[in-house]
Amino acid sequence: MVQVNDINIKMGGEAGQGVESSGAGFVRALAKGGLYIYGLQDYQSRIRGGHNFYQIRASEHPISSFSSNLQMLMAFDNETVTEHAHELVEGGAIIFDEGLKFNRADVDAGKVKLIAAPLKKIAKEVAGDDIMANTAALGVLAGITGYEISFMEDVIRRNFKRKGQAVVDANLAVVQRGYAFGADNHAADYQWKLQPMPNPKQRMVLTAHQAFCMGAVAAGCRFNAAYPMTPGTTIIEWMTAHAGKYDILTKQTEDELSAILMAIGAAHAGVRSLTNTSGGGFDLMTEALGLAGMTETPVVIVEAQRGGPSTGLPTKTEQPDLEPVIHAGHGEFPRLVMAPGNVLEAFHAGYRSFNLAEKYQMPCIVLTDMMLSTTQETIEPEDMDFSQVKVERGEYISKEQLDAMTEEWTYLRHAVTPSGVSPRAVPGHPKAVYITTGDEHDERGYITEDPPTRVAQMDKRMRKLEGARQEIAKPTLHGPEDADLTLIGWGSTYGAMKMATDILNAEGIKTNFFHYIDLWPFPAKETEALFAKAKHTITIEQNFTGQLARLMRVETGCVPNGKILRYDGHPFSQEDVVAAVKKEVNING
Amino acid sequence: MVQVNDINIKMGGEAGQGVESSGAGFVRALAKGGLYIYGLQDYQSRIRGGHNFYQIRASEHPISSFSSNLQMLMAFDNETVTEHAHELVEGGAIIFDEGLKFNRADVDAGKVKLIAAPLKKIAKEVAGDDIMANTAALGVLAGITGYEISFMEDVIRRNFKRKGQAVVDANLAVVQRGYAFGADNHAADYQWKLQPMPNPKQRMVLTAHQAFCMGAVAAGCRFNAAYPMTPGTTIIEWMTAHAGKYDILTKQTEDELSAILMAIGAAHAGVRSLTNTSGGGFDLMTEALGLAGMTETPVVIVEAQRGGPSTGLPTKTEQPDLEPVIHAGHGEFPRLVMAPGNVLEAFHAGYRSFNLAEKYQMPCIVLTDMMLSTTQETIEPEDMDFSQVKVERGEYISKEQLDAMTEEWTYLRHAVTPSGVSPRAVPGHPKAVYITTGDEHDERGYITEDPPTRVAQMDKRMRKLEGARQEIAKPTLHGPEDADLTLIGWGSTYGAMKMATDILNAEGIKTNFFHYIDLWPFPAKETEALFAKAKHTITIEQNFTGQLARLMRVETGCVPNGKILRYDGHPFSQEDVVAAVKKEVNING
Amino acid sequence: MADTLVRPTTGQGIMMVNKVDIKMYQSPEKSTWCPGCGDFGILAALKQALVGLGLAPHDALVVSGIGCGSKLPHYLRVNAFNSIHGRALAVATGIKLANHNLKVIAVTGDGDGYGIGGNHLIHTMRRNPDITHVVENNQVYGLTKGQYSPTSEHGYLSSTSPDGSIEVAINPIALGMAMGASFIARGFSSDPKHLAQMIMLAVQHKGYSLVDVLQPCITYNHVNSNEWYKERVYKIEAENPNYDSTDRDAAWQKAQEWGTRIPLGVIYADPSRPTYEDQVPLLQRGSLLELSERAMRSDYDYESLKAEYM
Amino acid sequence: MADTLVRPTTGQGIMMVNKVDIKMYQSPEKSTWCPGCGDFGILAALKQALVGLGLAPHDALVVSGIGCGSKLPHYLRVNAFNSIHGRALAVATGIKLANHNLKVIAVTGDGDGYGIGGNHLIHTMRRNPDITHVVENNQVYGLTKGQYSPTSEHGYLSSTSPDGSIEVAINPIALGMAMGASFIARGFSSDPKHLAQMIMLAVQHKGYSLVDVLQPCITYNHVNSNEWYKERVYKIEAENPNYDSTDRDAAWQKAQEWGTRIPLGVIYADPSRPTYEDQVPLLQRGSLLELSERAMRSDYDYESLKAEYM
Ligand SMILES: Cc1ncc(C[n+]2csc(CCOP(=O)(O)OP(=O)(O)O)c2C)c(N)n1
Ligand SMILES: Cc1ncc(C[n+]2csc(CCOP(=O)(O)OP(=O)(O)O)c2C)c(N)n1
Ligand code: SF4
Ligand code: SF4
Ligand SMILES: [Mg+2]
Ligand SMILES: [Mg+2]
Repeated sequence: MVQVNDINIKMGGEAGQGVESSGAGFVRALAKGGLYIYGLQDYQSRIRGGHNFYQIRASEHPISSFSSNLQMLMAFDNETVTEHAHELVEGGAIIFDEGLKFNRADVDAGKVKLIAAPLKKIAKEVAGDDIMANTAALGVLAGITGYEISFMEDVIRRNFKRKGQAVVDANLAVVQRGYAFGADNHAADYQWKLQPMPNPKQRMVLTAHQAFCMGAVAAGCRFNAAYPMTPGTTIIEWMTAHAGKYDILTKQTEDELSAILMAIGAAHAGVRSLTNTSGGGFDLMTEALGLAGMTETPVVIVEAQRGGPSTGLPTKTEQPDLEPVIHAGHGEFPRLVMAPGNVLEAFHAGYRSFNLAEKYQMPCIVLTDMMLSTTQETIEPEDMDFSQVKVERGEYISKEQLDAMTEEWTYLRHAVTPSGVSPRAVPGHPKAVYITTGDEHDERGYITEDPPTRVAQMDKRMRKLEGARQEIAKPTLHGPEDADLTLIGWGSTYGAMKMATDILNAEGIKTNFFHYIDLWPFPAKETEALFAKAKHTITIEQNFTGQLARLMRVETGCVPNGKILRYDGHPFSQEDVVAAVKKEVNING
Repeated sequence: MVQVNDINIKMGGEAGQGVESSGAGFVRALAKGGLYIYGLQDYQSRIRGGHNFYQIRASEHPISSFSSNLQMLMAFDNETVTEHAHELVEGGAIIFDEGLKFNRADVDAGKVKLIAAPLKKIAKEVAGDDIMANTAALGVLAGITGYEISFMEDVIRRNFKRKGQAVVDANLAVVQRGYAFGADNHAADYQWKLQPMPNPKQRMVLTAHQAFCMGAVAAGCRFNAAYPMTPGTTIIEWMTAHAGKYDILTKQTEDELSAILMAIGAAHAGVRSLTNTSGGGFDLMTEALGLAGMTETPVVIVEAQRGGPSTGLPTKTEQPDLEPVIHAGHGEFPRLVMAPGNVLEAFHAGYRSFNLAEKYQMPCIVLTDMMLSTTQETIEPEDMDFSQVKVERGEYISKEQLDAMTEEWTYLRHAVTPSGVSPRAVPGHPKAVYITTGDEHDERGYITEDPPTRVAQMDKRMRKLEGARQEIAKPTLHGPEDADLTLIGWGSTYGAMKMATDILNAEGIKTNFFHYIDLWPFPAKETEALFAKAKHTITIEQNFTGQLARLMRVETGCVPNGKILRYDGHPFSQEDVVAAVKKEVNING
Repeated sequence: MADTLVRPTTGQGIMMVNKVDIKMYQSPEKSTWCPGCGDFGILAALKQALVGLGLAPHDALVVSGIGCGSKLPHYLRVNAFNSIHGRALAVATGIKLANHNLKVIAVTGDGDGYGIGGNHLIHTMRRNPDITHVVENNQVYGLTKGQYSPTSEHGYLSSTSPDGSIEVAINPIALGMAMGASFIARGFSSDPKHLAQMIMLAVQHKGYSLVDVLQPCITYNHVNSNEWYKERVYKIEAENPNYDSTDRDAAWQKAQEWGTRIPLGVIYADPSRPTYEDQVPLLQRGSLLELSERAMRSDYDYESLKAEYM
Repeated sequence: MADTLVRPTTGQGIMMVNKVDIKMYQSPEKSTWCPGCGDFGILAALKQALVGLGLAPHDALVVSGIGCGSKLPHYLRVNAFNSIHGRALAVATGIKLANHNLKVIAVTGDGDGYGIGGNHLIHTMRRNPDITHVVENNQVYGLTKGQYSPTSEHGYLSSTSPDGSIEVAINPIALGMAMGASFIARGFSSDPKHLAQMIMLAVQHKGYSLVDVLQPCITYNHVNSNEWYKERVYKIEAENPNYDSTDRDAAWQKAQEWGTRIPLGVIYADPSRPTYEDQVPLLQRGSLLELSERAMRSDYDYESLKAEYM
């Protein structure tokens, strides 16, 4: 009962032991072979030590979630065994260095194979240095699963190239020895196999943050100011790494206040501008968010959520900032909030956020989280279609239009219009010399306290939301229209909920899944339409208070029949969702 | 048809012309005579010039709102006439210096009396300096309304005492001449009269901010850190003025971040601590608010609202920060939000906020606004009963209890308890050496990422809200239980809504008024009970989005039949409420 | 002022230098300042300086915070962004990075710039973007009605310091020296001609330039009045024509002077330090605005990005 | 270290001085730092200093921010408040004002203390509360994985400065001089004995005391390594026994030294400057905590307040 190309592998160890690079290397080798990959990372808020893991799922079919059931555990330390051995299914195996002394009681030896491999020994013998034990381990893994070694070799050549041929060769030798060890001694009695697809299609494996950045630069974003904060930092790091190629200016600032204010300044001057942060840093941006709202400055803020409140769980995933970002900032001003749920949605959010922010001249907050910052997914390259990315600037007055203007003094930056959007010119042109301010102002931008003017400006600003509401991404529905059970979620739970929906349907529980991408202005009509049809609704969120459910209620009155909430810092696997749903509706699976 | 002791007087002029001191002086004279007073102030965000006014209402009966209908306008400048002459009722009068040249077309001369008084001339003749023209004006006012001059004289003696007898005497002479002018020339044909009550009862006239401070010091608040921001500044100014007498330490900080963090530090060390600000400053406190939530530090934050967003309308009133303060701060943590609506509620909030914050070890936000910062109301001194103020510290471990402890090392700052409240000791005692942190922590306060510990701490913190929910101030109902119309409001609209309710009932429209004081945790049960009985509900708020209505909906599903919203920076008068309600329910009054 | 100081800038301007005159800077708005406020002198000096530099209103962009002084940009016609309290320098930096053709001038109060805005101040100083920072230093919080400010002197009486402030006042000149500000000058609002010269020098200086301006607040600061300043100020240049503003040690000594004698003039200038923008290779090819506009016309190759993930 | 440095404090402590030994400071927690991190030396020195000063764990209170270094208070048993990134000094000031019997020590990283926390830093310096501020200055953002920090040198390579940082590094010593810090010292984590002495002197100093500590980050900062520091540091005292740390000019000169030679020791000290607390008459009568507890027993006359409004 050999099973081909359907496996979950977890690699665990201390920070600094190379878990991440090993995982990434194996992922690449599998992707090269045309397999679909899902790569989950977990690490602690420390630089060395502690417990980290990288979990790889590989399949011939598209996958969007990890599984709670492991077929293979690669243990670089004891803790990995203690923590994760119980996740192995019957017949699963643990690969570990023969020198590792873990508590055998942690393992159900009847159920699980123990593969003590001479990893350090191979590395030492072949390359004279046990630092390459990880390479040996990857070799063993390939050997046991029968995955063609040439794919591993290619990855090694690529990854170690800049370290010189000697390093490449040493690693190649080590991986081969590992492979031989695995293939010779353990392949026969291990039932999960990996093999490249014929004429393997080359697909992209990347994180949602990476995809977001690609959408953003394609939309013309050229300024990114930020203060480092996990898990938001991967944005500015990407932008910085690509600054040379795409003429991007990135600026690490003294704090988050400065980060958003520089972005506002640059946006005011006409450059599409981005800042990124996490909850704590976003808190510090709150006052400036209102300034962007009041001055009608388009600016995009990526708020990558993590476990809160306060410093909370800095490297763990959670979705606790939906209501906070919708209501952040005193006073009332319009904003956009979107929460892409996977790599492709993030790519689209990358350009959509800039287009909507500029068309409606308001800040756009993109809510992501730890999962979207670090989890790798496979997409079809053709789905990331740059030719479809359009730059939409709305009521933007170009230099040419300004040149053509005959009158001076007529430009009204905050003109009251039916749509609420006022034609926008950037400073620097003699025909559009103007002031704007966070104080209430008249159409010209001068401070006023005049009640009718105030009301007109307030109405105008808030009116923009109605236009925006027409343009936001509508929630998507996955699964049969006439389901008995409707799961409702937002953001990064997308993948697990989608696969759980498929599992439930496969088990005969007719289920569909309603997924929100854009959350503010809230798609009320679509929500009402869903509730008009849905039989039993369950919201699933990674927070304590059920913030999406609250938002649905306040915006539409719709109340789900059940809520599943998780706030321990860990993501839902597809099985977690299935189990929680069954428990919620009293189905014993 | 003389009307005694029922008058609305507006004094208007430029900033720096003494509008405020004149108004305050007259208020005091009337209060000394046993009259009830309501004093409304309005000023612009500038130090000199512009247009300011002070509106005084006086009555023999308790009053809690100003009226849109004036009987007297005292104009220190033209703009006062232009802006406010139309507010005068038939038979009303304008007092102005004979030298003032305003546009006569602004005044309906058939309806309104013009009293050109030689104010500067009197001041010059009597005191050799026209700076005392305001004193002359008050004299004229007293003369025309027939109010006993001795009350004005007492006020002058008291107010000018520290400037020396010569100044007192000069002002007395001026006020007398003004009085004579008014009494001799204009008293006869002016129908509104003021007269002291027999054996006048001495009542207090004060603002809600002042009353709040009194409650706070009585509760033991001894630390107040703040950064100046209108209209919150009056809090720290009061505390500073009373620091000597009550051993209070106040600290003006470098910014609002520092203000709340110093307050958190001081509270952690065991001192009841307060900070005050307005919306923009509150935004800057957001991150620290979460720190208070996570470390379970009791701290009280007065957020005095003003017109938003951003710098907005710095000196105008609004209620736009209810949802922002309820959701401020990333992540999920418990907090209290209360919004006293008048002087007495503010007094109670003064000590209740500290008691609840300390019992439940969470931050408490007190939402006030421009109105509550500056408007003066009359209260019965016996209603401000300091003997009833109890200090409730909840699970606070005293030094004596710590001394009595036998074991060291056992103190668990964040112990998981059924109520969620963990006994709290302040640092400095050998039996309770502990750490706390904004990172997720275990019961001892050490950082943890362990999922069950995380969940236990999260549950424990959030559980505290259930206890708090039992103790918050419940909404009050004014008017008949079985009304046809129910008005619903919160905070400083209290006075106008209450008086409007009485007017509507007097007009035969059976109305009652449901007023929220504490808003978070939300009094859901009471709201549901109200809606179970109410026939037609209308929420009235000073904001754009109807935030109370939103809050009611998300917390209970109850939706009002109508909403009245105002966001031009100006408060509702009782007549404004009446008119808006009639319009809303299509009654033509 | 010396003619050599005055040279027309390039910028995006299409106006000719000889067309710039002070009337172009006339705002339609009336000022809300107290009559006699020192801010009037600063406004006059700023206009004078802009005209003196041959800049048209669209060549410059004035960013301010919140406070009496920060209302200044409403009272001259110029590109302006009246931001929030304490944050002008951060906004100004963003604008400068986005379009370094604009002459960016930040105008803040002392509370604004030295108090709540302190973190942006110190980090902007060490970054050295080509921004001129004019601080209306009235040693008090004006707009919020007279509380002591970070430059109020020890003992200053106010509603929040009724027994006298017990903080040591900030010395912005010394702070600038310590943080590597590349140009530091002091002016006085009652000498707008000298002040205009300081602002011109500051704008011409390439890098962060601080112009600390002594500004009487006639309503609230009854200590540091016009007379108080007049009795104390002197011009460095006049007293010592050989004063070398590039000499760090001399400048540090000069920075300590306060109290009986207060120096006016350029206290420190390091013309050799490169600006932040000069060190960004990208910006040598044009303004970010131009690059961004090019990007919006989409003549970059994005498709090749995909290969990174395959 | 000299015996005169060591004197027991009063505080609320009930322990006898001779009972204080280093074991009392043993935390039940294991450190999460990288093996070899300079923070270990700082932790050791701090414990040593506290013991040397005869302080029991409940006499002191350590406030930290967020970062690798800010985890320090978890690794010794002491009263501690591990606050948020950049804000330790504000929390510390609140604690000190509330209970000045506690020896309050703030421990922050360089990003924490000099970067995001810059505004609290400069204003705390000029206020001079009796707080000791130990900065774990590894010239890098450690916990967020190696971005350049405000003390990273010009040209420093990191994920956010792949072409080298183009900012001028903060000079915390000079900044302290300019802002009126009353005690400024520098230590080195690889010389914990000297560092302990610096911390003891800092804690004994009445007023804000800065101890900038050179701290190798062995994981991310490969420029300013242990060796790099070792090659450069020297002890002021050893080189010049007559160095007068009360001489402002000498200190300013010393503050400029960096690069080839880096001075360790007390660079500046002004023992004459009163602390903030000393200038609050109220606090001369006891701690605010005591007054507040008295207030909660309510033996103040509040009724008389009413008369103010009648
Ligand atoms: C975040 C924030 N805090 C506080 C305020 C209130 N505020 C407005 S102006 C000002 C200070 C004004 O002093 P300064 O900056 O010296 O300017 P000046 O009015 O003296 O010119 C303050 C505290 C604000 N607008 N925003
Ligand atoms: C408001 C906020 N912004 C950003 C972060 C993320 N963050 C955590 S530690 C740190 C910097 C660490 O550098 P440093 O202060 O020098 O300490 P080190 O780790 O080097 O000891 C940052 C940016 C945060 N926790 N809070
Ligand atoms: S209060 Fe002072 S600073 Fe403000 S406008 Fe008046 S004089 Fe000028
Ligand atoms: S990353 Fe650097 S500072 Fe942080 S623990 Fe490791 S060595 Fe120390
Ligand atoms: Mg000022
Ligand atoms: Mg560091």
